[in-house]
Amino acid sequence: METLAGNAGKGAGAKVLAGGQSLVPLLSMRLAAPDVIVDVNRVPGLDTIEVTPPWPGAGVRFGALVRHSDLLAHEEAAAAQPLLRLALSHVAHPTIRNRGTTVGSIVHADAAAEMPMVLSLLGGSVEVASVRGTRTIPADELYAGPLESTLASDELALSAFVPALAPGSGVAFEEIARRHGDYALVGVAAHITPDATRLGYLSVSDTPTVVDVTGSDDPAGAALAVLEPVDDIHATADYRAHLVRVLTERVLARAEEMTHA
Amino acid sequence: MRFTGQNMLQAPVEQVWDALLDPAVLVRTIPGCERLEETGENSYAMTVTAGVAAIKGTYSGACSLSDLRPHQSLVMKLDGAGAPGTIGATVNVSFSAASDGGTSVSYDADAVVGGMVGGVGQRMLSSVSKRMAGEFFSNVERAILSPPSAAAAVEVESEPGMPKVYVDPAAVPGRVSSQSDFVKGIAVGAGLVLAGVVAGALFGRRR
Amino acid sequence: MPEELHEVRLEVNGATHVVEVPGRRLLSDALRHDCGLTGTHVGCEHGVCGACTVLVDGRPMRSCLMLAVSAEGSSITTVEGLTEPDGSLSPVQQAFRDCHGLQCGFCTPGFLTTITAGLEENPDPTEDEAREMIAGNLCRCTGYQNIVKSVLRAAELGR
Amino acid sequence: MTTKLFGTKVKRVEDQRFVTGQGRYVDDVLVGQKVLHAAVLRSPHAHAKITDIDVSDVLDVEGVHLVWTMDDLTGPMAEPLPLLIPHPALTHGRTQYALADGEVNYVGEAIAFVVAEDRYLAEDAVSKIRVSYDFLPAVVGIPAARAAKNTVHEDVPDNIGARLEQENGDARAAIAAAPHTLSLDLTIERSACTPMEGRGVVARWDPDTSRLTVWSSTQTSTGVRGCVAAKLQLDLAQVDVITPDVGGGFGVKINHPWPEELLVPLAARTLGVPVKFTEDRREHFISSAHERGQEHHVEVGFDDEGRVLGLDVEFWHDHGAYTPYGLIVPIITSTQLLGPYKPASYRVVFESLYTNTVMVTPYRGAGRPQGCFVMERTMDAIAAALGKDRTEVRSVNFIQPDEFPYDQGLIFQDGRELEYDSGDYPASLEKLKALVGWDEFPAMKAAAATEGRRLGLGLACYVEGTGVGPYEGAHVHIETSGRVKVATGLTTQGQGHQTAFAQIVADTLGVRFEDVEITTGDTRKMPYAVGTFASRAAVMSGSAIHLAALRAKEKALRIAADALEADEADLEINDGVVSVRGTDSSIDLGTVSVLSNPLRYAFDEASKAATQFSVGDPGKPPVAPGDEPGLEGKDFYSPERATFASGMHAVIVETDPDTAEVKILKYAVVHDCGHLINPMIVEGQIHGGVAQGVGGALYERMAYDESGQLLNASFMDFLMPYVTEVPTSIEIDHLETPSPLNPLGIKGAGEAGVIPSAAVFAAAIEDAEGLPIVAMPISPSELFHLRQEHQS
Repeated sequence: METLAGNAGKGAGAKVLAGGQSLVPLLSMRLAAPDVIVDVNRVPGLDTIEVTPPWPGAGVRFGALVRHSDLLAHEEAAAAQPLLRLALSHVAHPTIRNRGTTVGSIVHADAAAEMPMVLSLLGGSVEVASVRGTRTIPADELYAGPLESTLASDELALSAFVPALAPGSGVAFEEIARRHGDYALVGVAAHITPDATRLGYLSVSDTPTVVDVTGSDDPAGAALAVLEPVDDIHATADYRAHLVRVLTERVLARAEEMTHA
Repeated sequence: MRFTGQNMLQAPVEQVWDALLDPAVLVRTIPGCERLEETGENSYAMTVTAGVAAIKGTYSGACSLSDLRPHQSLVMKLDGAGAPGTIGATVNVSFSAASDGGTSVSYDADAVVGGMVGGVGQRMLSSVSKRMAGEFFSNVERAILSPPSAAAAVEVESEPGMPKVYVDPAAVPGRVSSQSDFVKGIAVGAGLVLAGVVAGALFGRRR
Repeated sequence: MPEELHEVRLEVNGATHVVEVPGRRLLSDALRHDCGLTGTHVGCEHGVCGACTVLVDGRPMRSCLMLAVSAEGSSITTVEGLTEPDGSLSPVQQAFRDCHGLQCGFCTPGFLTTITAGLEENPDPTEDEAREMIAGNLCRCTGYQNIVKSVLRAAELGR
Repeated sequence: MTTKLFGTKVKRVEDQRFVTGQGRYVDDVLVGQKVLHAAVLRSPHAHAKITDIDVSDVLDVEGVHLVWTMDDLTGPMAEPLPLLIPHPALTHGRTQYALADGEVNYVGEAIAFVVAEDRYLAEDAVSKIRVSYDFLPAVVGIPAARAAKNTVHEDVPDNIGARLEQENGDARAAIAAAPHTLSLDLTIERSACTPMEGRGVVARWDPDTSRLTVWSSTQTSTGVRGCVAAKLQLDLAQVDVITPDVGGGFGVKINHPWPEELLVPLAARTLGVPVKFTEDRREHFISSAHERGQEHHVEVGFDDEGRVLGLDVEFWHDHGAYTPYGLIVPIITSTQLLGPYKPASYRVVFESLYTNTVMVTPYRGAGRPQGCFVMERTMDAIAAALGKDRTEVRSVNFIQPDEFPYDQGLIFQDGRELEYDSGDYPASLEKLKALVGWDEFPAMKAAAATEGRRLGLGLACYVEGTGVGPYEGAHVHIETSGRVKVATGLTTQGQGHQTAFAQIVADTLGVRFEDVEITTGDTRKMPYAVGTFASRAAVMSGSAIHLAALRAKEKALRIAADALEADEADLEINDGVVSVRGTDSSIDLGTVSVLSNPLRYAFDEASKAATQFSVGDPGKPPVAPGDEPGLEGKDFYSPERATFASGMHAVIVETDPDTAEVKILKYAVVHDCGHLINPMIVEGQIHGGVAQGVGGALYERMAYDESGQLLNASFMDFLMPYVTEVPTSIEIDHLETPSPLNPLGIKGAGEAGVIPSAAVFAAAIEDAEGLPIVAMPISPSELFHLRQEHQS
């Protein structure tokens, strides 16, 4: 206790370890050098999945220690918000999903990751705690930049919440990666409700990006107007833009189908 | 790695120019800059803590401004080395007065990132660099528009004849732990209250 | 200053190993160098190759992406622990031998642990499910052809 | 002989230890004992002068035992590492130092060496070493090397390490006179072996016996032994090198000595404590060897049937910053490029160029994938130009079965004539066409097209010189227990030598397979050996083991004939028992072994039979002149020249019209490596080669930026295929054209699977897309842009 309290002042010198599937490799590569690591894996009460109110209901809340694989396998969660399962099945490989946590991924704020984009597209939120108490950060205020969330340096994410799929709505997810399980070159999700059509994108901007294309006759074009695909060693910006068009069409068609289901 | 960008500063070009040549301003505006030591005219040795999220490192290096064409353009040469890797950059900066009395600053950087971060951090590098450049110029703007008093850069008293040293009190105090003592301690299964006082983003996705 | 050491109790293959390790010690290193269980191999240290996969409370996880101190209280199974109590080969181990599912053997422990858990979950996989089961492990020697056969053969032996 | 094992799918004996976690790899050696761990400071810059190295911060780090820079090395250790394979054409060969001597020439070059209590502390110390550099411009990529605006080594003009030309006939005149001509420019990018286990070395100095024991994950323990002895100024007899289980090699581990292979033994001797170095993954990417990077220009002249009248190939080989392995790779490209064909005339010239990148040494296939790509792309281009079926054009250029031995009129990598020993290429092609459904494909393609799907079929043929010399040896010892201990010097990286070689011994000697125990790569048991490379293990050691077993058998029969008072000609050995044909008179080999060693002192019941009052003719010396005690056989196999295996691959791919992704629908292989010792193992080698080839054709590359930084130095960004990226099945058919050059009629099989990949995928994608593919590997992003260029 004393040591930890003493570490409070260290600010960026300390890191929280939950799943560790991103932090530990950074340590091994010596890219991260925190003075202190706080392993919260045995903190009680962070490993629950609640579908509230009783399913079929308003949404899914999952704790900071819920592993991707637990959420992926959760039938009620999948029924309440199908996009969770559609996206989670694309997160790395099963072995990584067994350890990695979904909340951890969400606040890791990697614009190439599936779950931050899903939270943004669905308009979810994250509940965080600090010595000052707890607060709720809506998804559209959560991402500040590449790998940067708006959590204060002394805040810990407790859980994340995503709304359930409303009646007459549909969702779909598609991504293209070089190898099965790799970071996507481009990923797109669609969320169609009776009164709005929104698209979420990953790997084509610095932060998870959501575009409202309600009534647009060129949804992909509208999206590309705000997206910033870049060249890297795996794909050019032009190819990524092309994939944005291809995948946007695909997810819109499938989400549309679901609305009729 | 090349990256270019443009920033609008709400200040006349003369002021922006002067700010960039003032070490007391530079030390406060270069993101993560903790210490700046004048090693010659418009050339400095500096200590910078840079990076995103956990991928942060303290780099010691040098910065020099050359090819000065007052109020028009200059070349900023940067190089540094730290635990995560090495960075060397040549940044061509050009200034032009904007219609609204502000200044448009555009830069064209050619950066070489070496070491581990160069080999495995590729996916984030360009967006991070862009972001830091943006941060730098908005800092410059802030420095010009609101000449800070409290957080003013301190020119450390130095012996006559010794190089001038500037420090940014606002910067993280003390040097960031060197690799050798990283993860001095580890707390297992900390309670929530304890966890609450712990800094930093959570990590939880994958590699 | 010397590194602070932590006493950690690791339950590995049913035996308890009490090790004194620094906080940054990876589980993979603790298993290999502190517990002497060198069957777990390290192929990349960034969680991509899967050679270091062990079972943590029955689930396959990358031991190179876990700190030893985080494994306190968990029950760990390594490749050494897959062999039957009488020393005979488990169905998965036997299947790899039968089907020539390995060559240099370096990635093999990670495949064996992953498949062992995979068949617990799905004892009768289709060929596609067999592929999905091993899709997170790299092998440079076999081209995976005989590893897929081994998964199906192991399922057969398990019945 | 009872049941013949040669040619059967015997399960591997080594698997028992591998599947139970009992394999012993180099990083497992001495675990549980006091060992110190080494880490290396590597250059973060591609090209720079080192102006200062400050290690003062390291000295006080707790747990650090030693830190060395070049200044700490003396004598032979302070000289450049050996240039292993000199060649007259290599006029400007350069090798690096164990630790950089004032200049670094690639990102990853070793600068300082630290030994500490554990690897974590050693890396801590490395991070505290401060190096000052004066930057020099980096030369990256073949175009930059050729332009020579900057040079890698100031004393190597134009970055040219070597220039070699070979010609058979007057190719340029033949092309000038040919009715049809074509010219092509073809490129293959850099890649690397990336075995799952990196390099590693452990050393222990025994002050009591003044002996050094070195464990290395090398492909040549005798090579490492020679280098360590020379550099540490020890007698060979003081150095033992043991190659334990190795987690894959694929070529990169044949180069030696790596700096750590010298520094670790030196540190162990200096400190008097065992020292271990285990390369991590990033280190493997930036400090172990790469290969493949070449650019080629082809001029070809041919007649109306597509017969090649003249072939003129010029190519540029990127050998990286140093040339420790000489010109082996480009020489192989320049000669093996010809494959199964017999152009009327051929000229080839290459330049081997320096760049500020990781050095190049052979990677499975060793220059053949590039050569095959060039020749097969040329064949496809000829077929396209004449509007002929691609198989017809190949057929008219094949060397015919009755033309062997066939002399290509060139000098091969081993300094000997490029003379093919045997083969049947027309038969292989017929098998391949049947296997892949060549004649049915056009209908299949048309049907798919009606659904908007794009299918393409490609094929590629290769010939591979395997089993190059100079020699390998074997020692066979029949114990008094009847068990047979066999040692051969080359090493094993997963090829199943303990199984395949035991099959040979069991058959040759007439013993039970379970009674044979094979040891490889241990200089204590077989100090004369070359190494495992060029698909040579089965041919070289397999033959040597066969010959050594024959000698042991000869002696066993002689002694048994004596003991059984029978004529040697009437004896046969089955399951380890020598018996007189058609009688029940017999003696087991264990007893024969006892009798082979006249004793004064008995040490157990069995040995009593060999003591002086039990055996021997009092009138003769107990050991006859020219004879030796003990039931052993030793022999060496040293062939006149290499034997030439061959094969042909075909693949059907589907390219996605929207995303430009490439899907593999069918992969077919026809393979001819002479007689098969163990078909299960050979097919495993083919599977692995094909998968590695898929990686090389569609996923893997070394992404260097213009400043010489390797941008994908991890398995995150170097895209080694998972099971999801390889063909779901690989159809294999064998042809067995025995080699006349060795007693078993075998040819090598280790590299074959990877050789035609770039060629066969380029051909299939070209067929699907209808646009020329001249550079590999190819990604969906690149195919997308090719489509756009082709449209405009």
